[in-house]
Amino acid sequence: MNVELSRRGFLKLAGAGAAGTTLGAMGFGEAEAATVAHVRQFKLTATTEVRNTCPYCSVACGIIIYAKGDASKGEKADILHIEGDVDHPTNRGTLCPKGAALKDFVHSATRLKYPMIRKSGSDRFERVSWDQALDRIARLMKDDRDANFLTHNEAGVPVNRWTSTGMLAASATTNETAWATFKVAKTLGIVGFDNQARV
Amino acid sequence: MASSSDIQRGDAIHPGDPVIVSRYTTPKRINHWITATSLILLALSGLALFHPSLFFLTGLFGGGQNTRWIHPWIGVVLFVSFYIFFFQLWRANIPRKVDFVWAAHAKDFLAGNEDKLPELGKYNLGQKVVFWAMAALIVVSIVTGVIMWDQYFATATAIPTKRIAILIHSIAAVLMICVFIVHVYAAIWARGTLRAMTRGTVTGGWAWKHHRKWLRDLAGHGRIDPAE
Amino acid sequence: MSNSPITAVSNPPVQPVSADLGPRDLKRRSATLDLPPPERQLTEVAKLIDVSKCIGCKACQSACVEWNDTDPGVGENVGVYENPGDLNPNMFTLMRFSEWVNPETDDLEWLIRKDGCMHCEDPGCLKACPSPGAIVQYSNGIVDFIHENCIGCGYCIKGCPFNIPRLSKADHTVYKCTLCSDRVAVGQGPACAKACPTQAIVFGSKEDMKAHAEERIEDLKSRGYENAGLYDPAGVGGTHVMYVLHHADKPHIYSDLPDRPEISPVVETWKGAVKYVGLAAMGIMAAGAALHGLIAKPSTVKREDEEHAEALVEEAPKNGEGV
Amino acid sequence: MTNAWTDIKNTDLVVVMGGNAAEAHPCGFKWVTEAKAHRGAKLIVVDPRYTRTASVSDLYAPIRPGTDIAFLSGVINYCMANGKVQWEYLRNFTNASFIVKDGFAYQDGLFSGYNEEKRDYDRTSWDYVIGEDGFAVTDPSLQHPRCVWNLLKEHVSVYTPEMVERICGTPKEKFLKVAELISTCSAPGKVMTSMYALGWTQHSSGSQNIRAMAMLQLILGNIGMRGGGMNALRGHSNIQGLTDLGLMSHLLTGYLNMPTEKEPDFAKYMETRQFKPLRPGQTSYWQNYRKFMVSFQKAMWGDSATAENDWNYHYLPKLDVPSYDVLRMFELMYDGKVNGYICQGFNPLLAFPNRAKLTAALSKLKFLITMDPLETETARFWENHGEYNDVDTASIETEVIQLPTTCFAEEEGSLTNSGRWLQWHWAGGTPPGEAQHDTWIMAQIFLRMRELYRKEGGAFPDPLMNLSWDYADPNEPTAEELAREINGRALTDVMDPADPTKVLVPAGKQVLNFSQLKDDGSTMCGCWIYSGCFNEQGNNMARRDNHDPDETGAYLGWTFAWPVNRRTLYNRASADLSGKPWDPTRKIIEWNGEKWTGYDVPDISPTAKPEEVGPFIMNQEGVSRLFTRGMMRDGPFPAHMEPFEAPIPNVMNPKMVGNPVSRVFVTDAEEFGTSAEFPYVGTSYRLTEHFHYWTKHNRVNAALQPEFFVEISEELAKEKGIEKGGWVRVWSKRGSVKAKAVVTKRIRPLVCDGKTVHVVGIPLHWGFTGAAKKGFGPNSLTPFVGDANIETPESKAFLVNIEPSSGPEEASA
Repeated sequence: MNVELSRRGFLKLAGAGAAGTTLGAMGFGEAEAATVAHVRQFKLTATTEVRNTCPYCSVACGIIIYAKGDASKGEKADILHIEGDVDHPTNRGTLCPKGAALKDFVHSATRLKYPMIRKSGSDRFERVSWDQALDRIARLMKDDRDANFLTHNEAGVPVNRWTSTGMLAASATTNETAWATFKVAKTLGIVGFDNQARV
Repeated sequence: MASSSDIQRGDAIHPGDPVIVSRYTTPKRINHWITATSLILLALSGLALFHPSLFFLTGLFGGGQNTRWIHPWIGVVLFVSFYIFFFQLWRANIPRKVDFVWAAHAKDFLAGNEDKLPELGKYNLGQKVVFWAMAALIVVSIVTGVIMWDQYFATATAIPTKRIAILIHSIAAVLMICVFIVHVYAAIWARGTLRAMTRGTVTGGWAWKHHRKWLRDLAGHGRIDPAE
Repeated sequence: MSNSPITAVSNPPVQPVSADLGPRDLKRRSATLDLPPPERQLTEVAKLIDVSKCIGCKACQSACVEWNDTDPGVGENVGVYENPGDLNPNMFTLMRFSEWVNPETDDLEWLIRKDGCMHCEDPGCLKACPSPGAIVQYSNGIVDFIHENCIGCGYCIKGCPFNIPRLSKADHTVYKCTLCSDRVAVGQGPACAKACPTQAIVFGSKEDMKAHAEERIEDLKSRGYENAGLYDPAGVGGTHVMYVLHHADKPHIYSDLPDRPEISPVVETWKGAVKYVGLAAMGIMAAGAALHGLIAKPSTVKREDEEHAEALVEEAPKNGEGV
Repeated sequence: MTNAWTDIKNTDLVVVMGGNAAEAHPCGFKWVTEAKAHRGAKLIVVDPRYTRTASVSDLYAPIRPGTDIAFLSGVINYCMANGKVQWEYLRNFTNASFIVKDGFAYQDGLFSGYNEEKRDYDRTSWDYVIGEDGFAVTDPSLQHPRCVWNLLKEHVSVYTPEMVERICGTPKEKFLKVAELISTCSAPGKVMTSMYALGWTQHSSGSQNIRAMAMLQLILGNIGMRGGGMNALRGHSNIQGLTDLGLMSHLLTGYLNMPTEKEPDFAKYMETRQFKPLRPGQTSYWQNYRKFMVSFQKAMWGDSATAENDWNYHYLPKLDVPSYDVLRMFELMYDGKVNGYICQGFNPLLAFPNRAKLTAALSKLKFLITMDPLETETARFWENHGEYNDVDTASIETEVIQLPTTCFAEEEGSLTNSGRWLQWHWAGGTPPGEAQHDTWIMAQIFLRMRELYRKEGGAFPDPLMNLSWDYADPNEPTAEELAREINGRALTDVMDPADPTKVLVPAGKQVLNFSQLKDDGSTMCGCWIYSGCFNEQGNNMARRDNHDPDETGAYLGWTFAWPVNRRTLYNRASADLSGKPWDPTRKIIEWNGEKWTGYDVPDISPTAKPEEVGPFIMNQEGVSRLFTRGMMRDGPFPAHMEPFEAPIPNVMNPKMVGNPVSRVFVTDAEEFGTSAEFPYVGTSYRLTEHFHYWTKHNRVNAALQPEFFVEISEELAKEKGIEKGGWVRVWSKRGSVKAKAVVTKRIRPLVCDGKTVHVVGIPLHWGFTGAAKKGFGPNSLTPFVGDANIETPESKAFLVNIEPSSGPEEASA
């Protein structure tokens, strides 16, 4: 519109009367159709909000996961964005450089997707099914436990220790997972059992 | 003899009625028109980015992005073609005393009484000024143009340098366009001139009227084709 | 926190909301001669960066990348904490670190400044831009690039007094901080301010931000920084991104923050005088020529000129003779 | 943390020492900036490096790594010498007045009872004088020469500002500024908070570092106060939870501990744990130990645990050593005594000291099982990555099984933060590929092993066979089911002690909290301190009421805090002997004549009379301990000990190397370097752009801090001809790394005992997997020795050498 005006201005100025008619033919439509000012489409529209906690440090900032699809309804939920939860008393919506980039932790290229086994001496991991992996684990663990489980010490005191297999538990798992893990590990008699608190 | 520097390869007289004088060989002419075309395209694309009221000109080049990338490349073409041309013509364009005498009587020239003026070689002062002005402005433009050519040379110079470059570039461009207008107008005003760059020849009468000394030199040096 | 301004008073909306920032709110529009005035005056906004509260954690950079879906890429360590090494088309904001020994106390001060677009009231980028509507300024003060209109000439880079815009080799358009115009348009603050752990970055109306800055400056003075002050440079008509500096008397110690920023006089001349004088000169030239063509008769070659020429040729020695 | 993150806003002085809160816990650090902005609070940072925390501090003092005890003892000495003491608090709430046995002594850096061969103390002399009444003898006037107060005064008197400068390299005037500012918080109306982390724990004398500050805080009367306390800024999101739940070799849940061989039966086990009060009328809450223990056994083994079989006490493994901690396990592995290892969300190859030894140890395993959402260096320890992981793949026989797990965003449950808040979260995304929840995986391992034992029989299957696994879907217990177990429920009707005819909790109902637990088998509870998290009121961990009456920062309606939703531990100590708040503006609770009322759950029986019951109810004394009796292996008072690798000898006793009672394995003793060979002090740390070895997998964080580097002073760089951004090689007796050099003014040479000491800072975020550039970790260099009490490796102070070098070579694969 205002380009139209200013062109007339120009024509007066240059006095090249004839030009006017021909210019139209030269595809000026394009030059004039400047896109009107607009802001980026707000990307969280029509996403599902889920309240979660940052898994990194122990400040435990409140976060909100924005996903396409609702995991609570069993739908496939694709995480689109993660941002601090304004309602959280500790972080008040703020996040550190790690927390602010949580989405790319969830989607990182090196996320593991399938069970893998590296055979003795091999230089690669090979994909296996969960059943293969878990049966193998149960077998390896039982064999070692049966071979090395100590029921009584020299003094004949029942000690029920299994020292030849150890476990490190993850300090980023939930209390509930930790409790399940605790039950299994201590029941098996594993004493070499620690978590990051040791470091 | 100095004046012979006005005679260039291809200049020759062809007897007849009217006498025909070769002024520009075909290569020279092609060269001239490449230069002319690129200069026009540069003016249009440059002006488009020079003032908002002219931005519509980007339409000629298929939009702003295209105008932005194509302008500098045309500049390179102009630079090359003009300078080939330059090395062919520069001798004939060296100003001489007579040019200033001529310039002193510019009024008579414009009034059409050239008999009152000293006889001239292949070019008159006006043409020489156009020639040297273009030569200078094109160098300035290409240098400043490269400095502001961010697509390739963004990191080559500091921003303050680029700012000055743009300023100079735009001034140079304005001057170039003015010179261009003079050049074109003069060619139209002095009838019989255009054919020099179309057919490559002028009539003996034209040469006699505007560049008598050049004509005499050609004759004097026997630059005359054997008639019939 | 009661008396701290809080950038985010509520979590972002997920229900459809229309952007409350559009063409009708334009205060300035690049390469546009006759822009109608904005239909309404929005409250002027500002981002206040309190350098004395900043812990240089780069949460702002992280949040910026995530919100704007950019990919700054993995660089290398060149012996400093700045990463990426500089602003780039995928990194709109950057923490800059400088180790400064205070000559008065001989104590080391690690001055950390969040660099990025200042959203000048008088934007040099917009002034320099030749493409209509490629750079716009909304009546709330946000200076935004409309990439569809950007032609990639890089003039804005020369126009900017703070060396902020960066040209993308990928799509040949220029990028910089948008002040999260898309968030502001739905009533949210910028991603960096929302994330900032210590709320060294806060966002709100420019008025409130100035008031908050006063509180902060008072606190800093009470801690012995008698030159503490607000950076809202008048040279560019004030900015919509402001700093609280503990040493406001010497902004340059904060990784070369300009002491007295202004649009370069060179750019002003180029975009001012030259533009108009130039057009006039060319116009007059053309008009003059046309006029002369109309009134003065053209110079024509007459019959006698031809005869003179023939005569000359007759007398002249033939090829080869005249040596 | 004794207090909550949100409580820090109430402080007047923040001391960040042994930590770097702004970088490691930025959003928690927000509350420091709030205290500064709105209370005019001051921030002191004491650190070998001028950190990003220091960049916003009011006062920074440099210190040589590993000398914190000397510094803090110096501050204690300053406060005692200048009468900067909260006297009322000291007399009534600490054991300052307790009389100590005559045998106890300290000289030449050692306490009485040291046995050099055993590297241990005979701690019998480190105790109170017990009167005929069976209670500890005290002298409230603090005049008795053998009272704790006077012994402490004598003990710290050596730590003069000059001595502090000599040991720590902290310029005397800087130290005095710090001491002076800290001492102002002895006023009842002035409160200081201590924020620390691995900068204190990762030393062979780590526990004593923390003791020293805790003692200072008691002397200043800052424990239990709003804006005060000892605040351990824990690392991982649920490191607190896993410790609370006893996922450690020496623990059971809720700080009940593992039985040892010396405790063959339950009776013997209980003997040493049901502590009787040491002062009249005190609570000594551990008297309830039996209730918690029996309820725990019932949670583990349900009906099969009966009074007759000692609640299956014999199912529990009995320890023959203090603990099978990580270091011991890797030592055993290195000796070929370990065949299998399971790493659940853990990357030991980068996390523990002496990487060369770790690689050798892992190579001796028959099988290694890793469970992780991400690739880890540990899972690929056998893979050759040139200089980054130079191993002979073919010769490594270990079978590695790598299991993909879900991450936080794909699972539901609770995490316990530093402030002891148990916060519930929900799943927002679908797991990638075939990734599974850890709970599912653990269930599968258990069910498949139990099945094998059922079919084949084998070694002592009873605990497996009887493990209570009562879930709707045994293959995957839900978070809610497990949480309810942790909270505990009545197995049979629980009667009201006050009125035995009244049913307090009907059979099958969740208990309200641990006060309802019984030792007769009528209740079960997975973790007593968590009891109350999921009772009949529902899932209290999911509560989201963020109201905060009078803005105290308590947020009682937000999720659940252990114990019984208490937000500030020892909050009884925030009020004076009569029960009035020391500082009315900082009231947490107060005695209204018949009970305690206020903003928080009282850390004492609500009706316990103020003059009678002391605030520290977990202690037999009822008061806090300036003198810890025999509870710590390396002394009842903190005393300066050099790191095992130190640039100068211990000025107290030149012959003393490291912590005299730390456990040192023979092979590791040979691998300690000397300052002659390795003149510079190395220290490891985190950077704010990264979280351990996780975020290097994240393109964004990788962009923010892409490459491994070390930080050195301009002086050292000049001396060694090292250029900013150039490659350097840093090596210790145990290994070598290559890094880019960051040359900075933020690290300055220190002068200790007349010797110039240069510090080399080594961040820990790089490895050979992920999005960031390949790099090394400091653990290639760190010594394989731990704290004398808890075996946390000494990763914060060791000796290295440095030189300019070329970059590392990639794998020739």
